[in-house]
Amino acid sequence: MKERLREVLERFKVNFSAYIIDINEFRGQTFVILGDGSPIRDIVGFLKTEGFNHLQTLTAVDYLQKSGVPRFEVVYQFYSIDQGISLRLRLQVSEDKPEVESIVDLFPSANFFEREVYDLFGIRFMGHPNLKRILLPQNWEGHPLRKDYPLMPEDKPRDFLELVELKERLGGYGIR
Amino acid sequence: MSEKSLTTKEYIYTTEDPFFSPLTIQMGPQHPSTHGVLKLNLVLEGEKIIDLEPEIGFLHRGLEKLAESMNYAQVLPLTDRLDYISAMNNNTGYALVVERLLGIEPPPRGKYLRTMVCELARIASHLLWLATHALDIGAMTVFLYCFREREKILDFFEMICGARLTVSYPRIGGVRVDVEEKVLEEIYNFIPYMYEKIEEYEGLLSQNRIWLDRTVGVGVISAEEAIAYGLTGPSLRGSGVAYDIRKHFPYDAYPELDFEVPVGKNGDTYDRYWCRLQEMRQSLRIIKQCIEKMPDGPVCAEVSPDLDMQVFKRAFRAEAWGEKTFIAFLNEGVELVPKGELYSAVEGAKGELGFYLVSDGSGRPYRLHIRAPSYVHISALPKLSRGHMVADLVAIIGTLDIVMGECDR
Amino acid sequence: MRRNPYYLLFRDLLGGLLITLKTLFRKPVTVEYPRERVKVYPSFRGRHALVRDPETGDARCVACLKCVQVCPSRCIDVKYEIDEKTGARIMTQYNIEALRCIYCGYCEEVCPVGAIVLTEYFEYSVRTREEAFFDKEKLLKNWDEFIAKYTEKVYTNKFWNLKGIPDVLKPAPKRKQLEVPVKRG
Amino acid sequence: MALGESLPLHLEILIVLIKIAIVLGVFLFHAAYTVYAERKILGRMQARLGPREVGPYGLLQPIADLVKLLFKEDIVPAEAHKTLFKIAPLLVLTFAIVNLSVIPFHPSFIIADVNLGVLLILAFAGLGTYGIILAGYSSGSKYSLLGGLRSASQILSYEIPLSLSLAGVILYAESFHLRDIVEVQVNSLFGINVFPQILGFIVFLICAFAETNRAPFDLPEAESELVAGYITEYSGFRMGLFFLGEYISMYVMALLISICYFGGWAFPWWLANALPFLKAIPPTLVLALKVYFFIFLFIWVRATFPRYRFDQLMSMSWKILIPLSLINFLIVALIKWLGV
Repeated sequence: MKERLREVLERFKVNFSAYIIDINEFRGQTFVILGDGSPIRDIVGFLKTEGFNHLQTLTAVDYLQKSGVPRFEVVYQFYSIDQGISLRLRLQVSEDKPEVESIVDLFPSANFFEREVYDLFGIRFMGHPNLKRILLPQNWEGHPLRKDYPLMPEDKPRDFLELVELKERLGGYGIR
Repeated sequence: MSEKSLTTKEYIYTTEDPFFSPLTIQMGPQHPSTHGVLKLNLVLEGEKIIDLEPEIGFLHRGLEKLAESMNYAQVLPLTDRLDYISAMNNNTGYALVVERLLGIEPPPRGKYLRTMVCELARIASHLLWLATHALDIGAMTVFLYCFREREKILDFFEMICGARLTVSYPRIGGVRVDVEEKVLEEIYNFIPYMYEKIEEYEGLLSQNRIWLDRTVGVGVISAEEAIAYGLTGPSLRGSGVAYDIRKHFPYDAYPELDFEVPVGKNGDTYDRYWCRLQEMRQSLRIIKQCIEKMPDGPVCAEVSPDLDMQVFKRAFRAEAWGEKTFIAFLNEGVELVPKGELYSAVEGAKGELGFYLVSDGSGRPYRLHIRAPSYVHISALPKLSRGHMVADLVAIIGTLDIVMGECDR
Repeated sequence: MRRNPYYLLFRDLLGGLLITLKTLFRKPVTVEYPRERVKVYPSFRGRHALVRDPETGDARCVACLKCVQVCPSRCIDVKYEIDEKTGARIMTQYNIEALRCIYCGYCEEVCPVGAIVLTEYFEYSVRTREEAFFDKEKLLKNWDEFIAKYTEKVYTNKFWNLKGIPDVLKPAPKRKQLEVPVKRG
Repeated sequence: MALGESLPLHLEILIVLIKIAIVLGVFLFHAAYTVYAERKILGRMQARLGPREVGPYGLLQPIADLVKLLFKEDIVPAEAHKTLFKIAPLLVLTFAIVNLSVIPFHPSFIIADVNLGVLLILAFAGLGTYGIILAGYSSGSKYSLLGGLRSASQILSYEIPLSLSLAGVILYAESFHLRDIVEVQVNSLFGINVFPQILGFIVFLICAFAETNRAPFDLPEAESELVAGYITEYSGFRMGLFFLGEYISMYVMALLISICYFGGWAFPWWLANALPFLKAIPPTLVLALKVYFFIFLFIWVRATFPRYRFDQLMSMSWKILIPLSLINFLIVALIKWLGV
């Protein structure tokens, strides 16, 4: 299993050496960090031909304020059901141009994942057939999973005691 | 048919018939058989589905964002609310990802208990699936029979941890409290009873010609396509792919237990039904082995983090963004817990339930992404149901076994 | 299936009919709720209560604020004063918004002295939101109401005495058996 | 009929009115309590209790239901075609009730003693569909519309095997009158029609389920697919009328099965000869017991089976039931030709 993964990574390095920033391991999980602007569609296509047939998940992380790296990272977790090896791609995406190539045509299961990332992070997936908000209403403003999204709403949330007070005050005017 | 789901207005149907116009129906979010608040925009020709577009998010509670402001132990009750039908699996999945991050190994008794309750939850979930699936197809008696048995399992949960649905029983590094021998004995006695009841459901459905007519050849998906569309769990195994996290990424006590992964052939609704029923039997087998092999000892690792574990407050940068805006950003340099990121999955009742966790060392998840099987399964719904009838759509929604709490998170 | 000769004999359908007919003569499993009660198992996580100490007659809370800290839904609010003589904390307010509570039981698990508890009392529907807002007096009253129907001599809770959990993980007072004698009168 | 000939017209009308009142009263009562029985039996078959709260054993439940239905708000959707929307439930109920007029409940108790009884029932059953189609069309809801369409095609397909299977019975009795059908069959070689015409009986039974929109053919109101089909938009008493219509047509079908295939109020000659005391049982009671059994069967089947799909139902009708009923007709013709 390990050998097979090493083989794939060797070939990976040969083909896409220009884009690879780091290949590392944490708790036995191998990941590849790819630089901003990598041809992710080609890379995923390559992985697919290598037998990674199951896209376990696709998501993004916002590394706001982390020094020296682009702000976003789109994460692809692949698994090969036949060979039993998994590989994670971490594609860096800059804040100025949050655009990534879509992989829906290679992995149809990425459809909703990409929409979710678009919805919650504002990263656009170029070539996605139906890129619109999925979990939030279409008219929502902002992208909540970004770290600079306001944690407090414009109106201060009222806790219960304040609500009771308000109700009593309004009750004095005959408003229920 | 292109991958793009067409909305009503964009829809142009090319047909010879000049009088033809498609019928559009918005099915849900309060339709009796959309299993929660799923909404489907259907484009029909008569009763035949030409296209459909799922609309989700009605139950979105921002769990992933919420988790970022809690410590690792506090997030666990949130995961109850994912797939609330089998909350044990979610809790275990979350506990596992944190354990793997922190490098904790639960003691054997904790592992076995967790495996046992997970399998009980799987049976409970499959019972609810069978109940609603059968009700969708019109067999209303199975619905109540399944609830009869599910009630017993929920009773066990109540005995074990004091709650029936949102259990929060596993904890990081084991389980929260030990189970009395008396309760284990009761669960052990429940196993033959449950075998008998599964026979009863099969007697009502498996051979029934109406059930066969309604399920065989409906919602067929080949093995390759099923993998490509991200189906996991019994929905994938119905297509003949023996992909089971319990075998591929063994966790807890599963490597020490003997069980099979039932696999279907045709990838239709009937095979998925058959797989789930067999899986219930396998689950019973696992529970039996768990109770028989249950070791003694503590149920929780000594290095398990406390519920009120220490956390570092994240820095706030208020001035630049106005008074009301808080920014939580990465803590560089502090390390209460290991830094890193990992993906770990468990075999939830619905499929692969994955947690992608990024730790910045502060004691709170920097990012917690939940790979919910229902979410992916719904994205495969248009593919599965095009060309079928409305009645089949109901069967297909049932066979995918979706829970909106998990899908919308 | 269709080639099976039994297909013409409707054996599949008759088998199904037989199962439902058998059930017709079995005992139904319904529990007629207001008249019959389901058994509530010990340590069920139900209505909140502050344990009234049988000696002092007051709550046992020492205002350590651990419950406030762990509550995932942040529904607990505790206010305290410092006793000028001894320097000890004295709890003055203890508020729980029961409508926000998710009944995870973390508060009773983390409480070092067993002051807060989720009782086995589950029937407490209310008509107004105010009634579901439990302050200290109400929480103590909840305890009295619960204990009035409690039949055992001492009350103890699974989450006070965590069986099978290593002692390292427990706060010091909880390492020995924690229980409250039930006083009737 | 012996009654009418010697009586003046107004008396005759009075007698007919009294008969109608009796039949209506009995059947409305039965329909109400069939709902109760259905809920109770379904409940027990599903390991639960069924209604229990109103009255002893929940016996007053139908009355409570009636009161509830009467006092509920009568909603007419803004999108609905108002007139048709209001007429539709009446149509369903009327054409269900009219069927009862030609059914003999006793050798000498029949409201309208017409010779073409069976034909009339078939005609009215077809007309009753209009109520459902109109309800689906006029509700202004797409679910209702689909329900109405399903009903239309369903009834269309099932009228034919229903009539064809009845044709065998009619041919055997050489009469369209239900009384003649009973009298001929109990004195025939087999005693009851179900033995020579087992195929016809099965076809008729299946069609009866389909005609009355009962499970497993309750597609027009399939609640998991079409919410409630054509009754989605109805509330209060209008919805109650639909249910009343459904239950009365269930009774009509049960009556037809018992009369056409099981000898109605009489026992087959071999049974009556073997057990002479059976003759002492009042004929109406005998008929009632047979009818109750079939009503129980309706409920029993509903508790057990899943629902067919719309197109499967149609193909079953055209590909299986119609050929079977034709074969049945041929068998009857053969028997007739042989003269047994």
